[in-house]
Amino acid sequence: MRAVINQKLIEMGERERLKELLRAKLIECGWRDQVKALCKDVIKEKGIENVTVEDLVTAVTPKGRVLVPDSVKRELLQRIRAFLAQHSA
Amino acid sequence: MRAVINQKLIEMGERERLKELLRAKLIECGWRDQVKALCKDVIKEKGIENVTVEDLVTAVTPKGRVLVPDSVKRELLQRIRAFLAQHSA
Amino acid sequence: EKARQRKAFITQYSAELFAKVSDEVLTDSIRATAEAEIRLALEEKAACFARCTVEECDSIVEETLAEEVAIIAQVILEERLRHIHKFIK
Repeated sequence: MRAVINQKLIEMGERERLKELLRAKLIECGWRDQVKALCKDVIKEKGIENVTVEDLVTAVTPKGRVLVPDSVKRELLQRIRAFLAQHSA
Repeated sequence: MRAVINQKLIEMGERERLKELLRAKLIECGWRDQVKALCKDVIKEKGIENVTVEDLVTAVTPKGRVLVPDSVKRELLQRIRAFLAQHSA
Repeated sequence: EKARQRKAFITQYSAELFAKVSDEVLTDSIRATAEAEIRLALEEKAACFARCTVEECDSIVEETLAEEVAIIAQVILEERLRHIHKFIK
């Protein structure tokens, strides 16, 4: 079922739209600014000469994950379910 | 005579007891689990969205009847005979 | 003669009664099992749908976060490096 859901979302362009929606929500809720601040902290702590993009991604991703508000995830999940319910015929 | 015995069967609760006995024996001998498995097979084969209760009943009933063990049938018949012998004098 | 008739009656009527009682119990049991199995299959399907949509949602979130964090890290790092170069010049 998971593969069918994935396929349907991709085929109808909904997966991309959901990612766009999520990006917008992440900006709106201040997530982006928080992640920027986390990146700056890491650079400050390690020194710019000792940090690569990869290092930053590795250091910041777990914290970034936690910072996504539950309400945003819930909204996304609701939209996925509504879309599938609408297109399940 | 038939009407009198029938009346006795109902009044004395024997008819209900006979049904209860059969139900209990069907569970005890694994018949119910076999019917469950048959239902699951049909649902799996056709897909839950394509099966109604009526479809299942129609598909499973002939097999279900065959699956009742002779020993269970014999026991029920013996009990009926004993009751009739006792009350048909 | 009377005893023979009585015996014949018991044999015939017990067979009829056996058929009736069996038929009622089997019909009811098969229908009840079919209804329960359909209900169970529908519940399982609903649970599977719920689980799969959550997994798909998590995967969309994870994918978007990875892309976003990578972009933010890249931008911040470049910004910082530009600052330093400007400062050195």
